[in-house]
Amino acid sequence: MSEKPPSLRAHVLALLALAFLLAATVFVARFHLGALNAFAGLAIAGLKALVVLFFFMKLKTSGTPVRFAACFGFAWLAILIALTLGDFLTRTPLVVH
Amino acid sequence: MTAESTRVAEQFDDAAQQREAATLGMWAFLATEILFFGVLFAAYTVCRLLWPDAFASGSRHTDLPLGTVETAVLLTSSFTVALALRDVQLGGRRVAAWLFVATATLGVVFLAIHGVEYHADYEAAVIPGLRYEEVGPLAPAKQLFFILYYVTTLFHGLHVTIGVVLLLVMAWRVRAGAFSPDDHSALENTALYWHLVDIVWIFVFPLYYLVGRA
Amino acid sequence: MNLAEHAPPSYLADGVTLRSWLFTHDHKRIAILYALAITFFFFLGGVAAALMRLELATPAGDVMSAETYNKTFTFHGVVMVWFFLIPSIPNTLGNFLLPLMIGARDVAFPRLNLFSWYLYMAGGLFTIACLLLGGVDTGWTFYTPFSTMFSNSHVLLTVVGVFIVGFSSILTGLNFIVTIHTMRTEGMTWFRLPLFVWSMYGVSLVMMLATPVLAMTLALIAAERLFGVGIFDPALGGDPLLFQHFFWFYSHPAVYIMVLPSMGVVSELITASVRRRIFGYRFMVYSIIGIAVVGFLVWGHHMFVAGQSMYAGIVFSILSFVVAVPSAVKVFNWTATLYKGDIAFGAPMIYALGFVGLFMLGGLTGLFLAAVALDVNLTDTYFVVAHFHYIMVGGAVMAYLGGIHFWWPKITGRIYSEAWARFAAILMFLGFNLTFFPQFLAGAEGMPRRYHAYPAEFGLLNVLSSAGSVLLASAYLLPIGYFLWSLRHGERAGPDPWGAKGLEWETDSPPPTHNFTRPPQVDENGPYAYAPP
Amino acid sequence: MNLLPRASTFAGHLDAMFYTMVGLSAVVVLGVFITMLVFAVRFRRGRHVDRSGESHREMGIELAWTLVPFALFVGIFAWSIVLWVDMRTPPSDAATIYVVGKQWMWEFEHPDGQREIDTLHVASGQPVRLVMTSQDVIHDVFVPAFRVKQDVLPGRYTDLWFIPTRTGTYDLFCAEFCGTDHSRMRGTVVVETPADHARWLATHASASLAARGKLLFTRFGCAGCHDPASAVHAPRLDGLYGSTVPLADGRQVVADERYLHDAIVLPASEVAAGYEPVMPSYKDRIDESDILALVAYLKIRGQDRETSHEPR
Repeated sequence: MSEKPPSLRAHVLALLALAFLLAATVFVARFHLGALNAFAGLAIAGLKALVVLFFFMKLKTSGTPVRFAACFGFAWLAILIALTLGDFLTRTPLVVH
Repeated sequence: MTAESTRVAEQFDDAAQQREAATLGMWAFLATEILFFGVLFAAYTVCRLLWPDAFASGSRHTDLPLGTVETAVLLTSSFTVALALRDVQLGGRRVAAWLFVATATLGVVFLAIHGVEYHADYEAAVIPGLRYEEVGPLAPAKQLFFILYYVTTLFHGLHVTIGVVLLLVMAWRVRAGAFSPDDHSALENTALYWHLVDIVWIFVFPLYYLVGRA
Repeated sequence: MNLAEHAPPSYLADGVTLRSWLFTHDHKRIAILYALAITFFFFLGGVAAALMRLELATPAGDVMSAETYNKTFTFHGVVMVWFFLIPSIPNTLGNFLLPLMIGARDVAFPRLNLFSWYLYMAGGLFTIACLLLGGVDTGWTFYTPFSTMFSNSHVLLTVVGVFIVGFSSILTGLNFIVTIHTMRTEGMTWFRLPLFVWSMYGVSLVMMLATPVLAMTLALIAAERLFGVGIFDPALGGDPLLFQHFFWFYSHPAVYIMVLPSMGVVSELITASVRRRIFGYRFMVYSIIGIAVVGFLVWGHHMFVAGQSMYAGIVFSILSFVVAVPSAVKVFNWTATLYKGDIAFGAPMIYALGFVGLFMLGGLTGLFLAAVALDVNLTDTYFVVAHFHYIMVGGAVMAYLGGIHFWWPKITGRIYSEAWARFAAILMFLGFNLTFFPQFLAGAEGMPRRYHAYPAEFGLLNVLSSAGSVLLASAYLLPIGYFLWSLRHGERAGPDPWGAKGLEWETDSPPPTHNFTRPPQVDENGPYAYAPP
Repeated sequence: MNLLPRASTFAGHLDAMFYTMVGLSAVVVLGVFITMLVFAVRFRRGRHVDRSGESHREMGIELAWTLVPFALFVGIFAWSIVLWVDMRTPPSDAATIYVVGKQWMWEFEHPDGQREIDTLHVASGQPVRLVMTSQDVIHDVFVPAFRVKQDVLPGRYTDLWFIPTRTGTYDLFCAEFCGTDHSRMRGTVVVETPADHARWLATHASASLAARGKLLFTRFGCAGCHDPASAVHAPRLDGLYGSTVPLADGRQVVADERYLHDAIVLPASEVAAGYEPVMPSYKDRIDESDILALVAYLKIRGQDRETSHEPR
């Protein structure tokens, strides 16, 4: 194997970080923050996903094609959601005179 | 690393090329998986914007303590499978096999807890198409929440089930000595798949369990 | 026979049993399997088209009932889109040529490749089963709530068939991407790849990133029909436009799945017939990638009058114009490639030039539909029907057939009858224009599509169109004859009958099972190193 | 489009743009075609011509034929957007005609209650706005002579508008595939002079839309609960239209057409604060055109216009 196995320490730290983020997201959800609730939930989920991607899935040490492949799924999902919302959010209610 | 220590399929020049292809292939497959689930997340986004209160109300039907435990279970299982892979890379076999079994067990625990949730949902009659007895102002729009909830969690559960089977097969093969530190693409790919299943759940959790909890 | 004992047998001679075909891992044999199945579906879809043109020859709905007509055009659409056009070039020519062109022994995952073919066949069986049980009448677009709540036909079966064939598409794309990334031979850098390989790369990206969205959307349709629940159903607070967004997120890029490979094929055909380096190689590459990526941002132009917001219409309109730029660049580059060339007009070149002309017309009329105000009047009319047939039949099918002619000696080791091939190509071009050009006029005058019976004022144009379809159909039947003839009586081809460049011409015709007897050499001159005469 | 009359104010503008683009396309097609032909003849195999030399100006040429088409496209885009925004912005003085599409027919309701099936009478020179909904699947109103088209969706209102300019009879097509008899879902639009149209309206005057709504209000038994004298605790409807309604779930909504429509069809979805969700759904008991009439009635209920003759 050309690549070095990751250290045990890194894995344990990653798990601790995930546990902390899980506690944080449940904690934050208990406060009335309006739209910030959804934002916080997604932001923390994003952080968790990044921890899994970079440490468990070893994106940290992967080559360029693999990193690209990892981004593509998320990027295309972003396109789908963004342009679909572009329609739904700009619909104007019908006014009858 | 010697070429003899790995089996190279005839279309490849060497083991490095074979490994590179396997890893890239898996990541490409994961990208398509993200888009499979992505449709459900996109539908969720639109419907939640159209019916914010119904979604908050629907979300309060889910079981937050159980959901939190499920998340913890899956996160831990990602950890154990990563450890298993590390052990194989260090030349281990027995511990690695047990770690794969442990990961699969966590997967089964996840499915079992989810089964408990589904049962409670059935008792509460909030399963559209099967037993749905919600009334009140938000009932029709809440149905959208539940449909998306079930399609997403069932599709995710299907992935967990496939993962558990894969993990058990891998545990067995590790024990039989089928892999070496130089040659374990199949294990790596199984682990990658399992991590992705985890990532999907990481997003499911705040979107379906944590709305309207304040 | 002495020689044959030393040289490895060709892939065709390497096993003759049915088993050796059905369990083969050889990309070339899998390509043949696809070619046979695809040809079958092409003629099946063609029969449906012929029935439609027969019905439309007169304004009254007198040949078949409205319901039968609806099922016929749905079947035509489903079969032609998913079982012919999308797999046509990638799964036959792509499978055959991709490893050869990059100097590999096979694709990265040969077993997965064979599995894709079985998935394709399974999807096809569902679709045929649906036809035998009575068909489906939703149109290939499956618009909700008609497809979920109102149609009484076999929507579920068709949806399952398309879902399965989608996986075939995804896995093929995955296989190609990994193959191009990891299996290139020594010295084959990215900018020495033939444009056909680049087009396969672009198309694979689209297949992988778009098809999952279709599959999941169809699964939701199935859930709506099975359980009577639904997020696309307005009666439940859902939105039918949500379905249309998801559907076109796949189905617009699907157009590029059909046309990108054609562009790749035509680039090879033209350079080989002109014996000249392609003009603006890098721009050709950038335009392939540009089309593949920007093609994902334009789907809303199918929904300008569907109830989408006015602003979404504006955004999708400008993006649709943007995606037309790389297509224009390609047409200009092909034209410029002819300059100072050594141009031979064999059948492949006639197909290629036919492609450029028809694709240009299809593309230019696409601009009419991208201009949102004009689209209001033109959409959902025969103008749209003509437009996409110019792209898909005039474009993709011409390129596919051109490619089959060009690589026929490589695939079979035989030369076909040049005179017959030229005749068929020209007949096809004429028949095509006679069939579809009148439809532009009918559409501009307001004839709606998917009409079983229509007002008498459109009668003349439809008669012309139906007459053209007879020519077109006979032109499609001709190649079957002379290709089959060539298998037995055709002259044997050497490794490079056209004097073309590219690694696939360095090995025998037909190539041995693992493609090359000695590793192919790539030099720094790139893929189209034609020496000046 | 010589067969197709230009019978609305949009038609001229759109045709100008259409033919401009036909012209531009012809220039491009001929340009490429002639260039190809010249090259094909000059450089055909076997002919002795100078074929030596590579172009060294590739970059400049490529950029030119990337940027010039792009600039042209932006121009066409801008032109079409101006027209598009106009087509999507109905003037406030347009007469509103309600349209209901159902498998496989069109229903039209004029402001004063005249109802028509598959035929629509409008006056030339007067802006008309169609407010449309569907009772089942997606349909589409398409009048080629006016160059207008808009999908008609279930569960939602969409609209389009036009000013007819030429009297005559024109085709109306359903342009979105809607099932078996899609191709028979056709109608006609009759454009009359304003005087003729007024006469037509007068001879076809039935009860006004609101008056019909009032009848339906009684026939469906709405008054049983919503009458102030009723024993059932139900919201008062006088002057409801346009007011802000606090809902049971804490939100506030404006009682617009959508709200009234949904309150009849899906009464449980937005219950007014302080009331029990006891109203049954009328979803399967009432069709869209009757809902339109009821909504029209609710809009004026409690206003002077309903009962007295006093000037407003």
